[in-house]
Amino acid sequence: MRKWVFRIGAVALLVAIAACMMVIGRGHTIYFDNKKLEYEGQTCDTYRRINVFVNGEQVAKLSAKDRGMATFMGQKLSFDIEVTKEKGDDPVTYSYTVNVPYKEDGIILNLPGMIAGLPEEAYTSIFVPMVVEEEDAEEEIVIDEFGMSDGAEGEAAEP
Amino acid sequence: MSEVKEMKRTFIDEVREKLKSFGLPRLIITAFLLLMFIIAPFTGANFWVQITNVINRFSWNAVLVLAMVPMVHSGCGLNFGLPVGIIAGLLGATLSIEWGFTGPLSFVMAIVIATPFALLFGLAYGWLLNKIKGGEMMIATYVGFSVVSFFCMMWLVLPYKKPDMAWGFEGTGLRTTFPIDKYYGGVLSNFLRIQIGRLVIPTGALLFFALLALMIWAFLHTKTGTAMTAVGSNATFARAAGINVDRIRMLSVVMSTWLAAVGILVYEQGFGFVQLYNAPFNMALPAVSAILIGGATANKASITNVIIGTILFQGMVTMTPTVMNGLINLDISEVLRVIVSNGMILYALTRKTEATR
Amino acid sequence: MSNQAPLLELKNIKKDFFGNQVLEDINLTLDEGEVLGLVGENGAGKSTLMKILFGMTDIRDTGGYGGDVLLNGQKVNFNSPFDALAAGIGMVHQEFSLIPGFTATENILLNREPQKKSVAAEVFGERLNTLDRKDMQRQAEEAIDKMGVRIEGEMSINDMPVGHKQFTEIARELSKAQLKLLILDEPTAVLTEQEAEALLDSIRGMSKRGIAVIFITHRLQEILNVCNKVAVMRDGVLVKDVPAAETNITEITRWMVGRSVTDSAKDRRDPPETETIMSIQRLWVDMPGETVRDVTLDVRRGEILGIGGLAGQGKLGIPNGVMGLYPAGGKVVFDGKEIPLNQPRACLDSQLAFVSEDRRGVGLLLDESLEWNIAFPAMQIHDRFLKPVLGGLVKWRDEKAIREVTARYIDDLKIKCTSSKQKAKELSGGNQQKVCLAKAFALEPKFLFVSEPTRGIDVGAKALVLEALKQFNRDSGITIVMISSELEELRQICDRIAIVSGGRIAGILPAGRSSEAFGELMVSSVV
Amino acid sequence: MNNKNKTASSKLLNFLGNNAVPIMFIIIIALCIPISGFSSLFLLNEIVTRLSRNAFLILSLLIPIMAGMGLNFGMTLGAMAAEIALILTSDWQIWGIPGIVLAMIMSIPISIVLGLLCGKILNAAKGREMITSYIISFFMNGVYQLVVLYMMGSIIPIVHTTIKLPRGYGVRASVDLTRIRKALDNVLSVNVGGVIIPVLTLLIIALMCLIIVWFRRTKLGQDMRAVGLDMEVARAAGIDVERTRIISIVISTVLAGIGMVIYLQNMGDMATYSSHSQIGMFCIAALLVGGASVDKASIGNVFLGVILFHTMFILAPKAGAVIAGNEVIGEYFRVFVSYGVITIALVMYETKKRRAKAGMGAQLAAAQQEGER
Repeated sequence: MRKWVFRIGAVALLVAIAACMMVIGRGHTIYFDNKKLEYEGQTCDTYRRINVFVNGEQVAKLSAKDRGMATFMGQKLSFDIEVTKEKGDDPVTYSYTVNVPYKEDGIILNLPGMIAGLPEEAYTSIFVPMVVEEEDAEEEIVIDEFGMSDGAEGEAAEP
Repeated sequence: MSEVKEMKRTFIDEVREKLKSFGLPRLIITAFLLLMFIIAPFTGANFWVQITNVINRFSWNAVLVLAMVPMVHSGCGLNFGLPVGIIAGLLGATLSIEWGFTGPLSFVMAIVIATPFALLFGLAYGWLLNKIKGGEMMIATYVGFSVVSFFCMMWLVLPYKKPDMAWGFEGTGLRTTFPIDKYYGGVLSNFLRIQIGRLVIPTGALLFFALLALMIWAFLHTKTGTAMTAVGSNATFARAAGINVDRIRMLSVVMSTWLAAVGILVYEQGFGFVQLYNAPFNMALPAVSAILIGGATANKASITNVIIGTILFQGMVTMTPTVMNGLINLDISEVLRVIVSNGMILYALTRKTEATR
Repeated sequence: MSNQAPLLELKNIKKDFFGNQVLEDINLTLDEGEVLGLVGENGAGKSTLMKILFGMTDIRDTGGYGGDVLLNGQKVNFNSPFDALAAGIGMVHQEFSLIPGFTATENILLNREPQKKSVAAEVFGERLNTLDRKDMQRQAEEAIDKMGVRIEGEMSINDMPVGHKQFTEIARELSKAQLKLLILDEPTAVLTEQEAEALLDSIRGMSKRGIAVIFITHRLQEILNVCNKVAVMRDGVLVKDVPAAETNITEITRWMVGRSVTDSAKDRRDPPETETIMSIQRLWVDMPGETVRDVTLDVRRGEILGIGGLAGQGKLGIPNGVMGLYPAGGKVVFDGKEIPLNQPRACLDSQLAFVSEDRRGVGLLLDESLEWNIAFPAMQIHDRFLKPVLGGLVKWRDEKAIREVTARYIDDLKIKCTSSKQKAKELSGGNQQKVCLAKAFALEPKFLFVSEPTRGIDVGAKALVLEALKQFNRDSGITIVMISSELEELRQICDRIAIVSGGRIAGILPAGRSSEAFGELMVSSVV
Repeated sequence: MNNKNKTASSKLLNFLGNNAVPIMFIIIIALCIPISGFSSLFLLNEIVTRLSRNAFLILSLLIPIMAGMGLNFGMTLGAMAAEIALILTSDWQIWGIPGIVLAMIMSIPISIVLGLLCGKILNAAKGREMITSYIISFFMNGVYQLVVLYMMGSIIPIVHTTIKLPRGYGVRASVDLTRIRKALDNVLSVNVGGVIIPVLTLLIIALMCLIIVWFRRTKLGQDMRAVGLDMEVARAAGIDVERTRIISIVISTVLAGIGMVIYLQNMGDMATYSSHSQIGMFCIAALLVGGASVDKASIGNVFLGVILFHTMFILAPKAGAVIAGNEVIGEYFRVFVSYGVITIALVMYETKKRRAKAGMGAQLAAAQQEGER
């Protein structure tokens, strides 16, 4: 009886760890756009240069119409941007925190829109990977009959 | 009254016994193959083409499966070391071509040249197996692998010159695969070939197999052949009857090795290519599972087992892709083959009666 | 109260194996601390009785037993040895039941190791508790002390002399707190004299502690030295149960071998006084469990020589050694020529034949037909049943000749089978034995070794086999050496009987001599 | 005096005989190092990497050897479990350490199921465990392909096209693991004079070694040793032999699964259909090179084996290139050596078994002769 309590406890612990890992380890990609955004008649123009920092580390350096990206784990990302409006201007620094839905792999943030203080739905969009029509060369899966191809054929067998 | 009952029971028992000895897996495979044949026409596959395919594959592989028989008979177990003989065959093939033989003569010469190698390898291999009685199968597997990988190096190093086989530029080393149309490709299959509509029968290759099978059958009926069966059945009995057990085992290994050497040549003439380097790795397990599917056990095998097993195994290999593809547009035949053939070997290994030996 | 009830009481114990009565109405009592010496020839039923007592599963599998076993006045019925162990019965078997790479301590406490709790055990179960090595050592020490013979607790079994292995097993039984009765099955067989002496001391010690001991041995002197009472078994019957102080070796021997039926052989002839056909000189044979140490023996042409003796004394080693089945040394001269040892073929070529005691292991091709079994040796040795094909290049099996010869032997020996194609494994023991004989007869030998021809076969087949041997000898003048542990059987058909004891010939007597004379030889130098 | 010398030299011979394989390897390596021309720093780095990559996997082989079941070729089953777990975690986009931990946890139930199956089959094939486990690995490879190539994407949801085949089901031949690449190795890693040491991974391996040492002292460990040395005696003593053997295989499979995750996070890339098929062979070869035999293996064998075997593995192609002017020869050579080592170890094990039997007889005979005089 006691043993079973411990056993179930151990399994529950493992499941809990696994669940926890699924939450904190979920990776996302964030794309930063320095692009013109029109929203309900409001136009947010591009900036000459935007530098994006995550944890003090520069992850993107965007000129006008550029797109940069950063990857991170978890559902929340805080980042700083350093904005230069026109050449010669002093850079202005903003800090933001965004929440990324668990099920999305990546989102796009329109930085000009963000700086302009537009509502969230205005500057975020879901990143949809372009469906690259793969050349018809269907990937050849070679199941060698008895799995005995060996090291000499390639790095696959490198232990 | 009770006697009648008894009789009845023994009859039912007998039927059950028969079914049991045939083995559930074998039953399933046979049923599966029959089903394939029935379904095949509905999937648009031509029946006669299918039959031709099966016969063809049979004619390529049967000799390799036959090579299992002598060693099983002498109690050396399933010959997982088949690649040892195959290497001897490949040496025969390459040397025959290198020395300029062509056409049917190159096939004969390949066998002639392969023979001393097969004897030599067989003797060494047999000597080793006699040292490690009881652990044959595992060691045979790895001896096979070692020999194949050793010859991977040799194919590169040996001074082959013939441009048909060797790499052109560097001038060293043989190619992994090369066609043998100019040499002995199809020599047996095309000999006395019969064509009726879409059914093609490679008579020569079948005759050649029949000849070898007859030789083995005849050998098993001689004094030495009888001794070999006895050694496999009960080595202690044979020893007590004055048989030199080690020598008989050695003989069986040499025979198996030679048959494997010839078997690979037959396979190549049908296939039309010589495959070197890693190819021999893949030859042992299909042959082993084929003979097991045919009803052999780890220490009993007959020519019938060889024929039935090869037909069932090769039938499965050739039929499933066409039928599966035609039926559900999904080709899982490759995977199926891996599962079935290895499953068959597992079944044989785990049967109690065989586990005792 | 249990004070009155004896520790162990056997009441009317009966046991048969498929109608073959091996134990009849055994009644025996044993008190606390009493030492019982149990003696009897092989096959007298000692081991069956002990198996019943120890709850061995093969007893239950063969139909159980009749009668009652009472422990402290309570009727018990053990389903397995584990039940018997729990009830306080310990047994030390003849074969060692020790883990080879373990130390004495580990073996003494095998599967009863004291443990320390560990956290992992809470999740994965008790088996992840760690062993308490200190406590193990202590308990093992205790058991060794109880035994009174010093053995090294930390010594690996592999490095031990045989005797110490035996003591390790005894210590294992003694380490069980509940032990009340210890069965020792021929424990001194592997011991040196000093070791055996030490063991007897330790038995006395156990007895003082109140542990009852059943002591099975062939060394009668030991029994007289250490036992309170002696029980003698013969042919499944307890013939005598007397205090040890009131008897002596000669008497015990007589009880052991004496037959109620007097002389069974009616047509006994005088031993033929012919010349020697085989002379065995200084033979040693390394056959496990049947070691032959130094045998010198002359066999006369045309006689039937019996070789008897207790199990493990080496009688089986003699034919197996001569025929080259086990490593042997010495010299064997047959018909004036020396036969090289360790070469079965050479013996067969000199027209010797051997019917092995190990029917299933050596004697038969179980998976082959009767035809093969009978014809095979003759085919291989004398090229019989073969047809030359292609001008003698190939020796083809002559199936017809084989079938004929098989049919003849099936008739001659009355082998019960469905056809000559039936597989040997499907026959009964007696018929298998007949096939083995047929195989030897088909060799047309000049000289035949027959080893334990009647072991494990029923009475009818037994008579038939013996008769066939006798006839074979009388009709064709073949010399036969028959090895058997059943003295009565030897006396029935042999001219002379040699008794092996301690790997040596203890003596050769005409078969007509009294059983007692043979019995004395049997136990003369038992190892 | 003379006698003493004799025993000393026979001892030396014995030592050489028992350690023939490691000694042979040391010689090969000693010859190859100067030929290859690799710097010692490079070599050291490579060895440390491979040690951290492989040691855990090889440790998984120890327990079945202890239980007398020989070399567990069925460890590939654990590797397959790990690969299935990693395919799923990659598809779910769980990155870094959490991804590794999750893959390890997910591999455990799969490994347990496969291990139970393997153990059950091996119990039906006592005395021929090795060839059976070897065939099981092929058999399960077929089942693995069935799952990964046909069921993933159709029955088991796979979302990302980077993993799924264009045809809509099945997994690509190679799965990119850059997101967990060296995630474990890089934690706490230190650079000692140019050699990068993945401290956390090595700590995990060390922990595993401690667990194995501890395990040997448990009741279960003792039972396994007993079962391994003599099954019948163990059974007679009341040990549940079958269960004990199954447990040993399950533990081995689970450890192999975890080891495979460690291995693949270091590689950063997974060959879906071939990563596992070779892993068993290389791990076993490495263990044997370290001086282990079919019935005896220690933790020391694991480390010595990894170092020797992988040093040879690094050196062989380069040495081949220098000696024979062809790098491929070196690659073939190392494959040949792997197979050869296993062959030699198996042969030595079998002959030792037979010699033990024959030796006993000879000894007895000699003693008898002595007695006769």
